Amino acid sequence: MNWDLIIFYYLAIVMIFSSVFAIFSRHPVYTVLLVLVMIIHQAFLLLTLGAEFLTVVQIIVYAGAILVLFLFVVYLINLRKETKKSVFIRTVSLIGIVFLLLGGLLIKNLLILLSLKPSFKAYLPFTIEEKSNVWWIANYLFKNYLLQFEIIGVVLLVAILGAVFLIRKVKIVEQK
Amino acid sequence: MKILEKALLIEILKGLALTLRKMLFAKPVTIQYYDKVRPVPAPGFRGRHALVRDEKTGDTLCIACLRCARVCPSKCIHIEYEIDPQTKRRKVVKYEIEALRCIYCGYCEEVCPVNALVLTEWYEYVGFTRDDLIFDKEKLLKNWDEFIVTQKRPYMNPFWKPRGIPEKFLPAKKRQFTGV
Amino acid sequence: MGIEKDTVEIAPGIRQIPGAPVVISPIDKIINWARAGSMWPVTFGLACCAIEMMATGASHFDLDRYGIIFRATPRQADVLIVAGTVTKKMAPIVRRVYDQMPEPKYVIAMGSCACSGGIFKTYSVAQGADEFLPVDIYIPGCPPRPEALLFGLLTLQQKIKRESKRWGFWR
Amino acid sequence: MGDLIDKLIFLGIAAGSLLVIALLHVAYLTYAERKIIGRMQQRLGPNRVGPRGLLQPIADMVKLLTKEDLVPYGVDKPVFYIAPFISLVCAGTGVALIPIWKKFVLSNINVGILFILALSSLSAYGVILSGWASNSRYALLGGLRASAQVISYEIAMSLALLSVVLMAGSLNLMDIVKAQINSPYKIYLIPQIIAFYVFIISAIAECNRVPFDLPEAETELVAGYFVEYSAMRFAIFYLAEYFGMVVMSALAVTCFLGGWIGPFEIPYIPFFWFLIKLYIILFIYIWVRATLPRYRYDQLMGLGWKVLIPVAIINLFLTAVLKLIF
Amino acid sequence: MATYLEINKKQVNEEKWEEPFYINMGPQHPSTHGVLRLFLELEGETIINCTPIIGYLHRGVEKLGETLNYNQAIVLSDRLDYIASAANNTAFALAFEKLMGLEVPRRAKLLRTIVCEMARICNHLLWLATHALDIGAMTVFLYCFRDREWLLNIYEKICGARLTHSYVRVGGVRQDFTQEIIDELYKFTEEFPPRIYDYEILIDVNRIWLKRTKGIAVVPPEDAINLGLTGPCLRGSGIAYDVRKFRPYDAYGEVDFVVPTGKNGDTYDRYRVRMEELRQSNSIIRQCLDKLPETQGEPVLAENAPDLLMPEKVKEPKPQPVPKKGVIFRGVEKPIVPVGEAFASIESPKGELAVYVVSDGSNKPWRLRIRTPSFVHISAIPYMAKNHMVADLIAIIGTLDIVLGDSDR
Amino acid sequence: MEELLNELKEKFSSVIVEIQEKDYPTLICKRTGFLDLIKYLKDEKGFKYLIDLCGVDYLNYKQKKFEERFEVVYHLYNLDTKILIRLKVRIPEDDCWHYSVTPLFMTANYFERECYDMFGISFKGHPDLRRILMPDDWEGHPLRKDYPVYLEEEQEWKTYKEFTQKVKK
Amino acid sequence: MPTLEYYIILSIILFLIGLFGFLSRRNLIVILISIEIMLNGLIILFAAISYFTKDISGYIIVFFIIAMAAAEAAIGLSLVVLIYKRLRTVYSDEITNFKG
Amino acid sequence: MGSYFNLFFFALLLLVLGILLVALNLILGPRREHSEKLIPYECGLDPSGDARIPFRIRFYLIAVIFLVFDVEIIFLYPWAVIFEELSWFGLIEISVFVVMLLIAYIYAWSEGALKWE
Repeated sequence: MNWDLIIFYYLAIVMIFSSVFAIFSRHPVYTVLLVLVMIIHQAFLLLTLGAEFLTVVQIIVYAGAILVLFLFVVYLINLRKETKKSVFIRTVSLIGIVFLLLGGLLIKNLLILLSLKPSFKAYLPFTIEEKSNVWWIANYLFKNYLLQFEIIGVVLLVAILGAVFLIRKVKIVEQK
Repeated sequence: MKILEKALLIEILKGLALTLRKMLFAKPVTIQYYDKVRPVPAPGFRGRHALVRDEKTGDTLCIACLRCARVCPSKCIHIEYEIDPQTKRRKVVKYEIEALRCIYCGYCEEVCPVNALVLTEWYEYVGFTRDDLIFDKEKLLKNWDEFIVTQKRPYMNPFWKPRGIPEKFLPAKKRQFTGV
Repeated sequence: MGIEKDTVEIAPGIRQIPGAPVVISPIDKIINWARAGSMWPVTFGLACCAIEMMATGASHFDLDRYGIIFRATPRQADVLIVAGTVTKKMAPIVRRVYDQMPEPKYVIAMGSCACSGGIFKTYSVAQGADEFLPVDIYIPGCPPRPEALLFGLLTLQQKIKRESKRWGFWR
Repeated sequence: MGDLIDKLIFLGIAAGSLLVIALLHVAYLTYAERKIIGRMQQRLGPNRVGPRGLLQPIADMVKLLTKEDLVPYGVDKPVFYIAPFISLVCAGTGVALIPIWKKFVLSNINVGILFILALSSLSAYGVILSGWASNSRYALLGGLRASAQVISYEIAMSLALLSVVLMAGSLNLMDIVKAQINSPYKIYLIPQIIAFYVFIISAIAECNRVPFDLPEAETELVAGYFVEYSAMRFAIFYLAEYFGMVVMSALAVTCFLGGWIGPFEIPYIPFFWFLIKLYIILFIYIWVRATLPRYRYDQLMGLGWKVLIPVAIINLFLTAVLKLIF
Repeated sequence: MATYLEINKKQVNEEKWEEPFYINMGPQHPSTHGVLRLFLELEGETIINCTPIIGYLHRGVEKLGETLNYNQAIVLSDRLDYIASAANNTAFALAFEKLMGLEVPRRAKLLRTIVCEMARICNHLLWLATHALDIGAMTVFLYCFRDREWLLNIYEKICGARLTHSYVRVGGVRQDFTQEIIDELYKFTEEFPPRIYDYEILIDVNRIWLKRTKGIAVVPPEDAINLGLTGPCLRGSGIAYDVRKFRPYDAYGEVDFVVPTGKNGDTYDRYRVRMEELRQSNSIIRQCLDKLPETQGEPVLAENAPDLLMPEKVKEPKPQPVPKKGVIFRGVEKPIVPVGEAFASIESPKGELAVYVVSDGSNKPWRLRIRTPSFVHISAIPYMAKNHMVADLIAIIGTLDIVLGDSDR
Repeated sequence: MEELLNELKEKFSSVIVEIQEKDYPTLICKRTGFLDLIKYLKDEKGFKYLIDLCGVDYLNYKQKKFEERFEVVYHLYNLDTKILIRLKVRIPEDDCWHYSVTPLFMTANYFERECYDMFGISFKGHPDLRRILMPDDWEGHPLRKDYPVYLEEEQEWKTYKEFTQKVKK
Repeated sequence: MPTLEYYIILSIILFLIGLFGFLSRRNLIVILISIEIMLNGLIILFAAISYFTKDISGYIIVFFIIAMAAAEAAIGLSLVVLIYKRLRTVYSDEITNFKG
Repeated sequence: MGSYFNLFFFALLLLVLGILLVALNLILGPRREHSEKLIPYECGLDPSGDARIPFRIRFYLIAVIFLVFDVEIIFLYPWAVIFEELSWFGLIEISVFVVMLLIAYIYAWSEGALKWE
């Protein structure tokens, strides 16, 4: 048992349990908080994968912005504990079956994937130690993935335009 | 120019300079009360009550005329007296001031014809219960003893003989009074 | 005459002895020193005395010297200075503020009106804050000088320093 | 294994001493604040608890330790409990990332500057959760205001730091300090004066200090998001606030004032210049607090969004262009 | 386009998306200057409706005044507007003097004017202090108190108390000034104007202060009159109504001063008016002090002023120039207070303070009515606070300069 | 001044009962038609500023006998001509109401509420006539002459009594 | 040392949890959160593959995923707020009439 | 990795410190609870209804704009790091990106999203 594995197990178990509880939690605030726990653990998982820049991005964007937004919405519409249960229980049985089928399918695929044991080849010299992780990401982002980068810019533009458009307060023209 | 002034925060910097100047060069005005300095209020400050102890008799000067009890707006002075059968003079039996009800207006010392009652300049007194601050005659005389030792010169309360009020308004004893 | 503060036993195991000399354990000494050194009153002015209370906090008398700073919420305060006339309409609110302070808490009645109703022996004025609050220190005066308030606070410090076992792991 | 334990012990000592030093700074920052503001207002400040009032922070701490801990009705208990800790950890962890000396930084990571930003964005949770959990309207409004304020000013702050990163070409705080040697007076303050201006304003806003202390504006919202907190939980919020001040000031020192590097070496006191610079920035915080009135909430948001962000973006491009030209 | 807008308008009206919510400010609240309670209906942070709830400091002064004699009733006036007690004392005394037909000696008038203006400075300093503290400038608060302390010390020398003076009496004042007090006042009047400049450095031009005060709670002149605003609040709206000029009392007829007015009627203008009044008061004190030597040696209490104990009736000698032998000199019992009513108003620092007293001939007022500026000003809060934000409400309470003791009586 | 009073006397002869010259000119008016008078004064004569509005209780008043127990006193001021006049309206005890002037003067709002609170005179046309200084469930009107200055134990306000008893427990 | 398989299984589990939440819950906000969980599963997958293949592209895809997630959350939550504004509910089964 | 471990160790230390302090407080602090004491604070009055009120949509709008800005700024950081290598090309590249951001910003401004009434 080495430390890496212990850390991995710890992170994985916390992630799984927090996300499961998040899904089943009846209180939206707790859902968001549990997802926060999950996302921070996932950020650390990314750290074990050598992606320190992504860790920080994950925390800043996911934890610091997206989930804050979720929290704001929950507060905004003042959601409470769900009291209505009947629909939930009825659908669980129905969805469970679908879910099991899907999961089985995926796991089967995974087993196939594993049985193939493809040989992963590194086609680029990539070590974290020589240059920082950020440097590498930046290098590729701005050289090889330039178009995609600009597209992301457009997507974000559209996102902000859309959000503002949807939410803006309807201006009542009372002068006339 | 105005934009530049705004961008450079001139007026805010002025304010900051003022506070810095005060910090570096102005002396603190704080009175380090209790352990360093215990300021003496101006003469005539209306503080703790006391009954003047007559040096000759060792008793109060009060003649139980009840003027103070009548003038008191908050009705905090209670006096009981009996008439001495020999001299036909009133004698104070019970003199009680409820200090917690007193509003320190100083009317009582002003109307007192014999300058027996005084609101001293003593302010350091508190009570743990209400009863601590109901002064009877003995306490009031003790207050006077405590107070008078702090005075270096003969004591004269400005309210015994208010300045500027025509003398003829005052009773005879007051007119002749010069202090204790 | 109102609620008396000098009860011997406030709650099981928690005793407060105001006047009598008692043996004070070292830990009590430390805690009492700390409590006396940082009494935080609630910002709660009722009438005239509130002005003098503010004056006491200002540069000339500087309550901060004794570690006294005003807190706006009763949750973080230790001392309630009842500064001014308490009317019958106001009394439940004063009491509520007192109730919402965490233990240990102290009450100072400042000024004649808060102590006994003062001149206002009328239909609408509560005759003293001790009708509904356990008052520790009465400061007479109408209003008291800032020095008198400081003296009262220092007396309260002395009182706190004589306490014992007003804390506990027994809950 | 023994090696590991040795390392752990060493780490424990290092981290522990850093924590103690930081805590002392935080505790005496409150004292210094009271003292300095006192002098600015022509009074003395604490001087009766201990010699010259030096034991004041300790007395406050011990008193808060022995106060009753209240959990009012209607609060959301789990959230109410964890919110102070979130605040404390998010505000305080930044201390470990600051290079105090060329040979002493507890955690020298490649994305240090971003990590501090990440922590400060997480600290919004402490505020917003405590505000919501407290079941008090003042707390809710205070929490919302605080979180909106924190996230707004974070953008201006990251943009200001971005131009520093642009100058230094690294996200590592150590490298940023070293890169400053080539600048005039070995600090970035002169080329990046606009960024510094933006950064200081946003740092004051991030720490919810005057003139941006809207969330806890006493005159409107009683005590803001910690209205209902008492005793130690309140003290933890208080600690977090001052920790935040220390971290932000340390970041300003690192990014703009050249960290530990000074005009000349001082033997045996390696942290001397760092601490001096830190104290100067902290003094500015206190100084501003003593002088300025408070903004109104909409004006505050307007300042953040409509003034600081455009200024920071312009400064960023100015820096980039100038750097390419020279 | 039109249809689109109409549809949206309808939806917004139907949905009431941002529901109003209710919040209490006070009585225990750091910024309500005492025990004012404001019940706010908010939409977001904008105030839709604001209901002041007062009476938390109602002490029954008017009722109590009916049980005390005229001289004792002056004590009550100290506790109304406890920041400027001297002005209140004067208002009471003026009304009672009018009722009794007393003529006050000139020296007493000058002294009264001096203490009234001192009270004005005290009051405005306290107002500035709390107003600034509410807006967040804590240093101004302490500087103001620093200077106020000086005045309070002078008061203490004058009459032996810091806040509740009971200095003005029916028919004059209680005590004459000593030379020491006059010297100190001279010193004060010299040193005070530069100190006003200090406060102005800190706040007057500060952009935050300007943003917080300009355009907040604008009251047009007509509305200001209709609302009954008086004092600096009315003058801020541009109406130069000042009782000191319109119905001069005491020595105000013989001193020179300007009544400052504002233009826009917003919080900033009211602030400027008060700052200007500080300077004017300073100069009034100066002028009165200069006039004091003229009246050196005069009594400060009217000849026929009633005694403190105030008997119901006084003996008045019959005009009998040569008493005949055997006839004992007999006086006529004459009530000390005639039956009737009197109304006197003064310009207290907060506004117009009017006292209306009805007498039944005894030594106690039958009805003592006190019209206080704070009471009226509180009634103006709902008007002024509408459509402002909560933070502005703080500025509005500050600018109105409310004292709850004054308002609730 | 004289002209004004004469004009008023002519114009409102049915409303004005008597004009007295005291420290200020005093018009004693009837209740009916009072609103017209005050409206005229405000709109036509420039008495825009209502300084004061208060009630007086004349129960057991020794000097004069009044039929009506209460009196409402108005002090009006003209800011241009600097004239102050006093209006008085007598109000009987068993028919204890008066017209509200709140629509004319915003400042009258609180004055009338106070008058209602203290004397029990209700004002017709007032938008929100509630108690203002005393709590809502207070009994009696304190400034009436038959109301005691100090409430003894048995007359104590019920809520306060319950409160103190609860606290003492 | 955990190998690639560990990460892949973890990512699939997370994805399935997200999927389950997406299908079973009726609260729109929780549905959106489920999508985030699914995206997180993907992030792990890409990061792990990138790490084990020593190929930077996976990281960059993760970067893009995060950006997309942000855009998605912004739009999605705005829609939720809009729906709540119009229909006063956030429960999917109660949303029957989308015409407002 | 070691640096990160140090960081987490420090964070853990802080957390332990916090928990320790609160635990100590729970041990040392007296407790006398009664119902009046635990009523939520509202200036000394009975709380008027539920405190968790729906609030302004502005807060949400600010959060949305912040989210998008945050993501874009995160994209700018890698650019700043390799700015020297990219030189003018990178500047142009990022200018296009930032211009899009500015369009959004200007749109939001003109729509009044940054206004607080």
